[in-house]
Amino acid sequence: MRLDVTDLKVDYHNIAALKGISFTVPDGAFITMIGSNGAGKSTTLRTISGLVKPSAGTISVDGERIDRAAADKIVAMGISHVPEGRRVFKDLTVIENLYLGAFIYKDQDRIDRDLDEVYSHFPRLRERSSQQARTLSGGEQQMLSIGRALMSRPKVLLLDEPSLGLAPLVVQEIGEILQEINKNGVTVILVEQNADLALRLVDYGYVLENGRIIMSDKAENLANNDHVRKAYLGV
Amino acid sequence: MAILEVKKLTKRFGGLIAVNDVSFSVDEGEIHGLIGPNGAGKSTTFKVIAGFLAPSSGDIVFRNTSIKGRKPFRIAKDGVVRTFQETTLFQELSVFENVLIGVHKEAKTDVFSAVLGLDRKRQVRASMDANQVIEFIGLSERKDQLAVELPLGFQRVLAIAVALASKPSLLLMDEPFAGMNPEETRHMMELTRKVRESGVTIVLVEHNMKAVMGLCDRLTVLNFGTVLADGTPEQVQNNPDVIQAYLGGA
Amino acid sequence: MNASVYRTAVLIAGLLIGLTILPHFLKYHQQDFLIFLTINILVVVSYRLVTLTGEWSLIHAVMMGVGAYTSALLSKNFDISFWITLPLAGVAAGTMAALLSYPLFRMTQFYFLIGSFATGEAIRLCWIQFIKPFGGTGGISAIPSPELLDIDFLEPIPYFYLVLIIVTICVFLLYRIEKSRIGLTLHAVHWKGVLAESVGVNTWNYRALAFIVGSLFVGIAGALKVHYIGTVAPKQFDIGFMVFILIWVIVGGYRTFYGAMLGAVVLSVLDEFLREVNQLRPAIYGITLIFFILYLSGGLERLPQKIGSIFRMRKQGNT
Amino acid sequence: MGFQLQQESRRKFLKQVAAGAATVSAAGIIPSRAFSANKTLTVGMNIPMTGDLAPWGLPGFYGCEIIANNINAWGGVTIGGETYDLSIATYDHAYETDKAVQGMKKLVLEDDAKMVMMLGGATVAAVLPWATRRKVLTTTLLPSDITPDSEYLIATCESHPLYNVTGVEYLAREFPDAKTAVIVTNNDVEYGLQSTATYQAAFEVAGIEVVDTNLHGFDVTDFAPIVSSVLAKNPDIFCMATSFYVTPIMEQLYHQGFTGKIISCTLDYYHEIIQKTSVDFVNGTIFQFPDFDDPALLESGISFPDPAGFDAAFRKDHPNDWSAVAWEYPVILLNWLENAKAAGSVESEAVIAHMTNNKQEFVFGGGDWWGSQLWGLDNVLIGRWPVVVVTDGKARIQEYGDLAGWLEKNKDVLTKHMKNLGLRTI
Amino acid sequence: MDLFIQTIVNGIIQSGFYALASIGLVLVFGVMRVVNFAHGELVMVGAYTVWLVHAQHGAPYLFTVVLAIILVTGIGLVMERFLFRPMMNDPLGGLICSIGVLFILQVIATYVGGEGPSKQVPPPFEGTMVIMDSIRIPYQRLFSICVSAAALVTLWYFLTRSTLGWAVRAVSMDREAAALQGISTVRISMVAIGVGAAMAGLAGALMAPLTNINPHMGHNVIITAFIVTIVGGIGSLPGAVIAAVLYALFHTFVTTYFSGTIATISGLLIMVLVLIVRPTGIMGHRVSE
Repeated sequence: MRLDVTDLKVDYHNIAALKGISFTVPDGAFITMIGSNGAGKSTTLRTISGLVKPSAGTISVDGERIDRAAADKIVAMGISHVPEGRRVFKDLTVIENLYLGAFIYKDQDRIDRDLDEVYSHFPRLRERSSQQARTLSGGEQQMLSIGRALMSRPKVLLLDEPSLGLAPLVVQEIGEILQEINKNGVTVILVEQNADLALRLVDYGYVLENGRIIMSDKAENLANNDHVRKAYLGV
Repeated sequence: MAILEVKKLTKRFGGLIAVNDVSFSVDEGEIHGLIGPNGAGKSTTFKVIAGFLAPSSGDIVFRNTSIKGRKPFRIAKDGVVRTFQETTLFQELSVFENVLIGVHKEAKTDVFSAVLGLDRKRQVRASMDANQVIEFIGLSERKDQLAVELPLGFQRVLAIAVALASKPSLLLMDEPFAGMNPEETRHMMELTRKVRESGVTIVLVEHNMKAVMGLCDRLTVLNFGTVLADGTPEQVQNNPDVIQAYLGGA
Repeated sequence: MNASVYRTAVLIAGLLIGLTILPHFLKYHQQDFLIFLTINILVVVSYRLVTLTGEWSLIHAVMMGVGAYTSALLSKNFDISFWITLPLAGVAAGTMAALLSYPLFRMTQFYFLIGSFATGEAIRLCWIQFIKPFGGTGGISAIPSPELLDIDFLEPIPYFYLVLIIVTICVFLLYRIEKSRIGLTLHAVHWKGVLAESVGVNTWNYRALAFIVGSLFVGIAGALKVHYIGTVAPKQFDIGFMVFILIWVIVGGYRTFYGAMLGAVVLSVLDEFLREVNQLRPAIYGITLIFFILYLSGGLERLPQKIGSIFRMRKQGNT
Repeated sequence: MGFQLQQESRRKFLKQVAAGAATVSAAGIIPSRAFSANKTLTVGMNIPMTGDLAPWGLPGFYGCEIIANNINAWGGVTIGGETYDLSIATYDHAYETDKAVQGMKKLVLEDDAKMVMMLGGATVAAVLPWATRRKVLTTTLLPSDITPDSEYLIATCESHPLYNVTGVEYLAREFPDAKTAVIVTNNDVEYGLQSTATYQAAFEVAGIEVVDTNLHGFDVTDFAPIVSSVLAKNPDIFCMATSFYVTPIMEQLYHQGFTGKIISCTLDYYHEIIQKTSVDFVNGTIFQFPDFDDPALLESGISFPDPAGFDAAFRKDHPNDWSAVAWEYPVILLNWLENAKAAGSVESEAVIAHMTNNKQEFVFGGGDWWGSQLWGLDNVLIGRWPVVVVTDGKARIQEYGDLAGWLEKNKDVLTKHMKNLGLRTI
Repeated sequence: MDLFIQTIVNGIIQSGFYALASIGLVLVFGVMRVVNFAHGELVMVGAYTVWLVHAQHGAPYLFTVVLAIILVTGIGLVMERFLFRPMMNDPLGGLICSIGVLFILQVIATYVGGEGPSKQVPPPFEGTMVIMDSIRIPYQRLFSICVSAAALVTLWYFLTRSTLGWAVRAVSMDREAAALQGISTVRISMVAIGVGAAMAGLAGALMAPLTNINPHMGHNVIITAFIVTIVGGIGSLPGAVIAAVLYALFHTFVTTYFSGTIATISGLLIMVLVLIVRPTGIMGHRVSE
């Protein structure tokens, strides 16, 4: 599934958060957006998934406009968003969270097969399937959040800062799983402040500053770019 | 001489230990950086110092007095004032009014004086103070604009002006460079130095390494809620632990 | 700047002169109506001070009752002159507010709304429960009217002038407070409490201050009302009246100082016209309220602006 | 004018009204003032017509309308040589004091009402200072509104709460084995507590011990706990002192198996109570307000014109609204008209003077001015008051009790209980 | 001792009403973050429906109970569509709108029933069950408590065992995250207000034969519902049910042994106390930091 974003502008309370960005993500790609706080990365994802309405510009999937659709309809189109801060449903159990990820589907057998697949990515979730989500550790909650998104069988997976506040080992583990998911044919868009992690995982990257894309290139090129090295890799 | 000492500070949220036994001190007149990866406990430490969170244990000593557990407004009165990560301003008020609110200590009044106008002298002086700060920070030309109408960079500047108006001796700056372009970043760095030169000690929590390395006299690096390293920017940059954990071995 | 101050002064002076001669053109029962309306203006303006910090309290009507009961009890049981009980009514309501501010301001927003409602209802039920001294549901009657020279304050016009003077003074004081440093700080507490806190504003103190001062003035309004009617009863200060205060402010608008006053005046006058269809009145109120919330959320004070913008849009459409 | 002569003209007038009631209800004539050359005599009603207390205002207005229509249909009323058409002006104060004040002034000064009828309580207290000074003849259904200064306030019909003693006297005489009682009532001052004090006094005089008094608020939705609580005292008599919640309380008594005597101030809408419980259960309940189709109202000494005809006329237009006030306001109106006719003037001073200086006939017979002993002024007209008992599912007058006699003997007991409850007495 | 047991029985009967009447307020607040001040009036409409259709026009009681549920649910859905949905981001606006609805419903009730006395509905189930010669439960009340309990158990089952129920809870925990799972928050809002209004309608219909029916009866209902909601924890359904039972018992006991007004005053004070000590209620978790 190809994602086209054209001249996207977003205003938050009169402040321009996105000042017109355009990019295309080809089917099956794994890309990242890096940039500092407030650069517009999260806003980009939130606009794609329909949580925020753009003031101008278009978003389309395989040529079909989605920028006016409601968030729940966009999920049904195959775009799933793992929000920043995990946002699992804390009073529900792990399995209830996962079932809610498949809310748009009715076929119980198929849902259970999907569940098995998610469990195969994250065996720890299976162990804790009947626990309340609030009892999970940060890393487990992140896994649950990703697993929940996978339950909707996304063709495009949007991830917002999955490494936030996690131990390096867990970050490593999640990174590997993301690559696995991408290999299964899911387009992945990863937003990260941890530029180093992001650039090691993906094929292609965009650098956002102040609501604009200031640079885009293959990941290894970006990692070697002077500006990126200074600004985001601290070297 | 240390103006601020953080002693064995620990902060728990439920079972999670966000800050674990953190100690460091800030000398009078320096710009002290507090850095670390996301979730390292910087913001929590910062909030505890400014009184927005109560510490689980440990102590915070400002000018040899413990300010632990005091309310934020009280700590601000003592002279420790913070800025906010997001642009937190009185959006629908003008630049001047924003700064005027900052001049709280001197302009504070009671109902009787307010009604009878007995505080007029004090209010005039407060306006003068506000104007002075606006001039110092370089916003004179935009004095009557509404805060919401300012470009992002100027909003950040204004946020610092509001804080300065309350005459702090220690300014805690929370990611003032986030989302700024190089031009704005350069301007903000100059401004930060200027603030320090006016006699205010600064603690800076920041991700922007260029700014941190360029500005700070000393750095404290946090990781997983503990102090990983402490020292000058050069020392920290060359510390293998820091490179390993924080910069991820890049 | 000076020209606008001058204009405002002329406007206010004109308004006051208009109000001074107005009762002479009114029917007898309308003069009473004018008295109650003037008192209600003090009620909404004092409520405005409370809402400046962003909290919508549901206890204001009961605070009015606290003032009313205080003045009634003091003047009736201890023969204290109205001129002393009037300020004491304010002091009593302010003191009650001070006592309640500790528990109430531990809550914010929705919790504060419900908490203030519950506290008010509890106070009101106490007036019903404790017949000595509050007189139960029947309340207290035969409250003496003010005495001054040989003026007959049982007649509406003299009492109206008395009310007009006191309310004008109170409204002026409230205006001074709002336009002072305190008002600025209250705005700050409302819009960005944390930021205000971070520059040394004790937000809790300011919320309490607004609540106490607002209650003080509404206590005076309560005393003014019951010394005219001669009776005070718990029903006068029930949630129904509180809802009306809220409606006046919402319909009038709460962004400017005069918005709430405008709402009280317009709706009260409308109310008098609707007496013919008494049963329907609440529904008309309800529909008005919903209409304003949905389509005119700025209240009446925004009406000219809205009409202007519609007009401009038409114009643009034509060209 | 001699008393005999006055009696004669009075009978004629009442007959006229009564005949009207019959004709109007039978032929459905709606009198029209358009054809009348008479002046208009306006009487005001400053009453609740909306809100919680509307049931105690609105039916009274309907009743007075019937009376006024009858009078007008028969050519109006002649007072002091002038013939008037009677007009009822109303103001709905919804039981709010500030509205009541406005209403009073509107009725008197703008509608030119010569007399204003009110329900009583806080709204009367609110209008009193002005009405007294303006010498507006005001009437109330609550004698307890009378104060030493309220010269122009009269209570000429309902003897609330005094009449309660007649029911207790009857009960004590007919059922001498009943020795203990409980009282349940609203805790409002105007109605509930007044009644409670009176019942307590009446029980004391009758030698019945009150073992529990339960005062409840207006916020009760479930009476099960209250009824359980008082029934735990095993009383012989269950007494209800106000009307607001009689139905749900009776229902609870029924369900909780109470088998003793029930006495109540009112038993409005008792047909509904029978529907919710049973005829057998409600039978024998003693209260104070007769149905107006009761044949006992036709006996001599009862001065209400054609009660059954009035009852029928009322129920024809307002089948569900009958309550005691439906006939009480008309009684007050008729009494005032008679006195105005006799005095030859509609002005308050003349009418009041005539009232207090001449023998008045109370609606159920008898007629004495009373009140100074308790409230400071003799502006309450008391007389005989009926004791009503539900018999075979129908309210039937058993006897007429003598209020004046009881009060003469026992007013100190009454005063004591009123003081105990914190009620105003002189 | 009999009085004690009878009081417990009375309290348990009452708790069913409290829970039914409160649960809608909790649901709607949880999912939509709006305080529906007209909630008591929804109960009132349920009671009026029974009075009008059953008592006045002789339709079977059970039919009118269903009718009341349908009618009140309809009113709830209309409120959601035309008031609460446009007011989504303005909790105060939603509250004020619901006050407007409150007035309108009261006036409609007044027109339907007239300004006369409180309406009464003869109990469809007559007689009283007597246990051990002293404990008495009228069959009408027994019926009501059984239906309330059944309704609450069904609701519980729905919320804890069905995907749609999880979705309702998910929306009340985190609206945005729920939308990201493909859950239509609009649809869930409709479900929540529909279920809440249905419960209110049912409560009204069950109460109708047991209480005075008048246009203002909603006032007491909303006070009770507030207390139950606050004490139970805003947005917490288990909390609301537990609080309803506790408060019903408390209120019944205080009414029995002291007085009804004292019971209400102390109920309000307990609520304020809970707000002070633990603003999120006994069972509630903080809605958002």
